[in-house]
Amino acid sequence: MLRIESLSVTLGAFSFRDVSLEVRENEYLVILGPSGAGKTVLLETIAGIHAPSSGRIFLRDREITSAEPRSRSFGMVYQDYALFPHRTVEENIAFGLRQRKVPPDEQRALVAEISALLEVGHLAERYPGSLSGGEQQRVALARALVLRPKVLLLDEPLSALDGPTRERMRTELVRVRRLTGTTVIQITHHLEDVFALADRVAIMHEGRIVQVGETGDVFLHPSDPFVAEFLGIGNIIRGRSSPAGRLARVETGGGPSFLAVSGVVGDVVATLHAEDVILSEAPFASSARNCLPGTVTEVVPCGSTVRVVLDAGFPLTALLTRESCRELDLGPGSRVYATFKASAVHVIPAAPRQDVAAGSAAGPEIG
Amino acid sequence: MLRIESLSVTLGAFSFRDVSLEVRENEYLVILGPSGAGKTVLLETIAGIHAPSSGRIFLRDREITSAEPRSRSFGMVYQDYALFPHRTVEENIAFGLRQRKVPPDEQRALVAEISALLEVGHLAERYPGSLSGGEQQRVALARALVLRPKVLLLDEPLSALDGPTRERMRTELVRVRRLTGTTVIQITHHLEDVFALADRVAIMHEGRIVQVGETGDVFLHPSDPFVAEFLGIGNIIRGRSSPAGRLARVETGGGPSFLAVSGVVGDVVATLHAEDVILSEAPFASSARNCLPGTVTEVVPCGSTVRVVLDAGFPLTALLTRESCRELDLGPGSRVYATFKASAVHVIPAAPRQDVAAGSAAGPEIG
Amino acid sequence: MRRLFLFITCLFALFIGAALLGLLAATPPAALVASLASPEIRFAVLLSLATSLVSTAICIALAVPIAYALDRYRFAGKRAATLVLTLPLALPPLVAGIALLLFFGTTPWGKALEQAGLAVVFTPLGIVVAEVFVNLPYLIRILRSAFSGVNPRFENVAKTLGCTDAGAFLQVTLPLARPALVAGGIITWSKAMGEFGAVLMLAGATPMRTETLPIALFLNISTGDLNLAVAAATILILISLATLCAVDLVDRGVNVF
Amino acid sequence: MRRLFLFITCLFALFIGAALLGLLAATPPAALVASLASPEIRFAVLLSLATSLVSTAICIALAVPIAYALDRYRFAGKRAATLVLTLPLALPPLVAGIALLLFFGTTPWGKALEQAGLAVVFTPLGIVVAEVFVNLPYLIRILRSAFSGVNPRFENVAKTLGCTDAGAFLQVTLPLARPALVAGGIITWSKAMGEFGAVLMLAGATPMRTETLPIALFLNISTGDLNLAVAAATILILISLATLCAVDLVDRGVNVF
Repeated sequence: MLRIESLSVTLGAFSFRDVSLEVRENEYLVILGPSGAGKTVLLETIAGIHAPSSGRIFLRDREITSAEPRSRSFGMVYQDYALFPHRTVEENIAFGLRQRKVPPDEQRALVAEISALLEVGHLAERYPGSLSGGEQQRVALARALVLRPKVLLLDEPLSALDGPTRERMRTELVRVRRLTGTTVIQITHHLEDVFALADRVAIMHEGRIVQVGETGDVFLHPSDPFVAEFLGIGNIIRGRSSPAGRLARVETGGGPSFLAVSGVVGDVVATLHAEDVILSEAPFASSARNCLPGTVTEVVPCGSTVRVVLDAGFPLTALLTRESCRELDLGPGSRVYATFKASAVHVIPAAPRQDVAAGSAAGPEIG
Repeated sequence: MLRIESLSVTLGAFSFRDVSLEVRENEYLVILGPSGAGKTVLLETIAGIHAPSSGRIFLRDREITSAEPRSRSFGMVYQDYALFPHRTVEENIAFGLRQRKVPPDEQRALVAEISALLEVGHLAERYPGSLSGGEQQRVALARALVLRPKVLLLDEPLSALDGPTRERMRTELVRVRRLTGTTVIQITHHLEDVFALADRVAIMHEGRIVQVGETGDVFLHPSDPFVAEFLGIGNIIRGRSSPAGRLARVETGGGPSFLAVSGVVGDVVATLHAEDVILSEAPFASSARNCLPGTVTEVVPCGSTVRVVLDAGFPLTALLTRESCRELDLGPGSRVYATFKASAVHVIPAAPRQDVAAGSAAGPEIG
Repeated sequence: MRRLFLFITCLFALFIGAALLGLLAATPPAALVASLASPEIRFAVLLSLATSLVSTAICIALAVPIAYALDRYRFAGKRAATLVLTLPLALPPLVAGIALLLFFGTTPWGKALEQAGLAVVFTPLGIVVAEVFVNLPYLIRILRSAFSGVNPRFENVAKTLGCTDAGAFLQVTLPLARPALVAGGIITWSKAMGEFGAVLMLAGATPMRTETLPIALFLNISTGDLNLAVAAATILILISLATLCAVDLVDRGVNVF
Repeated sequence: MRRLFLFITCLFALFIGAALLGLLAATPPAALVASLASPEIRFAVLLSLATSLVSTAICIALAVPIAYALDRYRFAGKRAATLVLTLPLALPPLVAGIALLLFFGTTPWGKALEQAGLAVVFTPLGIVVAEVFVNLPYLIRILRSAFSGVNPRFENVAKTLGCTDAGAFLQVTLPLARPALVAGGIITWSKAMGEFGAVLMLAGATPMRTETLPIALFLNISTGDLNLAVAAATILILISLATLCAVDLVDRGVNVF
């Protein structure tokens, strides 16, 4: 429904170049990238605040590259909410309706409806300065949604909130989105947002989109080491890959080797989710193709799970529940075996690709 | 070694009252609380920057309540590091030695030694403005540690860093602390810091210390609902408790009841870690005393784990691995059984206590 | 250190207070009241009020668009325009006055204006022109800093909600800059009431014609009529005090002087 | 909207430019050079330089502790002290001058100073006093805002590292406020060079005795010697331009006027 074709913008210190994206009707697209990667500028350019230096934007096949922001019918919610501080909550929500000269009766009805949906009706007479972060957030959403925008643009909507509020607002976003069915583009630097909200995810790095795809796909098959590291995949191992039957053998510098389901040969980066590594006191018979001995160097509890780092010739991280860790009685110096499936290892060529490649290196599931 | 007796300070909008704390020799004490809870002011008062309105501070039994900051020999590292921007890294680190009129030769030797320990030797000629967050952090630590402070005061040292750097610096803190053996007081609002670093933890809320204790104790036995919520314990259930043999039965409003190991009777708040709830398709025989049927209402993937919310008469959250969730084939509407041990339920009287109570409600381990 | 610094602070504050109170006590109260009621002082008050209000209105009308343009727009020559528009701040008002005198008195444009009935040199109109020239850059500076304090995201959001550029400016940025606008207007008026050097040069010091309050002070000191001079000075001090208090009430955050 | 706003901006910038260039072109270059070399202008330049440098040094010595006290300390009467120390900013210099004239000319303290050999009224010393009185509050404002921009945590850390209060101030805060100190010093000096109203009142306009550059401009306009007046004005314009450029170089963030 919204198509962006090789858009480039430079604005002071922020810039992005050659960004192409397609957003489908009713889709929730999350753009993930480190802070300061020009994500807000991208969103503002889509909204029509900045004129791109090149590239085009289409909305339902109508070109809107140089249309005025007010004629695009996009809703925008900033990270700092940008509620008008000199107007009450009700006036904030009705602002857009007043610009459109909607009759006062109808204004009231529409404001009441969206206020009920977002549970901000009781705040109508308050000023934004007196609201909590979560309340401001909901008012900003109401102000954008009351105009029934074709696309809702969310600029890191959760990152100004503290832990529990963030969790609540995330659930709220899911609910509101389900009820209104709006197409959403959200930018974020929080991985959790992607899992909880996104239909598809685009990873942005240094002003470029490096990978776009279904959320699960991107998580399982990152297209380059930056994506893998950014997605918090526990193990990123450099090595050389050579064919080994239907699989590939990855040799690490001087250390042991392991098998992967891959056709990539040469210098590679292998990624392996920490939770896909099983630890045991003795090797055990299983369908998993890799079993390496190692020595525990570090045990770091993280809430309900424990991160265990092994020296297996190279550093290997496993994620265990507190329970398992207690049962195995792990501590620095413990000798254990690390078991993982060849299909859990994802292999990327070591020179990062510059093109957009979504889930291209997917292999068949072999245990 | 450091004893704080009912310290109160008011400083503009920030204040705390009646704070008592004892820090032992070589201990790592983490003070955990929401942002803006007056934690930095507390640290600055300990350092001698602000005069308390009442209360006393003792260092190794010598009263230092009104001693000058420079005579306390405490090291301070701020969240924003506060490196002197007009001096090089080397001059920053040597600053304290110069004030003490240490001979230049000795200064150079001491700076070199601490720079090597913190791996900032190669930055000596650079200015702080050109350093990354992690580098600034290490330089600030070096500047404080080169004077061999009796106590190191850390003001949210990791919260200005991004994910991977934070992880690295946390490991670094553990290493440096092991090598120097300094007594440390750190304030933070990140739970992870507590697990990774703290010997003991103090929870601060609205200018008061609400609980102090060994980290594991506090996590398993929070003394009031605020602590429980802040510690991210997944289930906080309000109900009424009545004696049931050696255990207590907690009745939720109109809904089902469950057993807990507790002597507390009356209106209570029961806490239950989400990872202590086991889900299954059918009830199964086990030593766990509670088994409730429920309907799945929400399945939220969070990285390597999945948060499943049930309606079991009251909302009940369970934390599963992605693997288990896939095996059970859970989705909204699935009917499952939730099993948890009576000893996993921790019961707190519903009216939050105002006194400091560390691990007081601990019960014996009964399966 | 604290004691020494506070001692210096109090010392100088006391000196200022003593000098101003001494001025107020310089003439017997009865003579002061008589002087305040004299036709000359009454004329000076009315002329000062009229010219300062007109010049303040002109300053606001010009400073709002100029300050907004300098804060928000990027355009060729912005740096040069900023420098030129700042220059009168660094210029002694006396020099500004002589430049205006030569501009309106000797150039063809000045002569053309005079023939069109807009005589500036040695007329009350000259007072207005001198006040605008000297005070406009101050007001631009105040408003520019106020506009730069208004988050541009407010206008961005207003535009996505259906506003034109002008609509977003008038409905969001201008109302949010109102404290600075009010405080800046007060200060501009107060400075216009007290302007001396530029008015002296461009409008001259003709008794009962271009005699504003500061000119009345100057003329009467020159002729040795201390009572009338002190009367004019007293009014000006009271205006300064009232200005300070009013600005303090409107917004303490505005950096107006 | 953008076009209208930019049009107004350029129009007024051009007007300022035209007025100042017109002044520089008002006399034939040869006459200007001759006037610049005249004994009267040479005396005025030297007197202005000497008095402005002395008054700037005094302003810096007083403004540093006062600005620091007003920014960092809490003390009883702080609000009143701030108001009194801000008052001269809102006061026309002419009024400040007459207040000083009465203070040093008619009060017992002033008479005592005169008998001690420190005659202020109608002397070059009066020029220095008038300049300090008028300019000190400006410098206090600049330095206060500079000090408030220096993170107090720097001093806190310096103290835990072994500094006394004074040590932390001298080794950390003062060096970090240096751009504002330099820019503020330049601006104070420039304002002192151009001060007219207060100097006219306190030191008088005695040719070849208290004749600073602005006084020379005023005296020569009064006697109709346009060439000498334009010469003085030209020097003052060049000083203003140089000041602006110097401040721009030192630190663009300092809000000096």
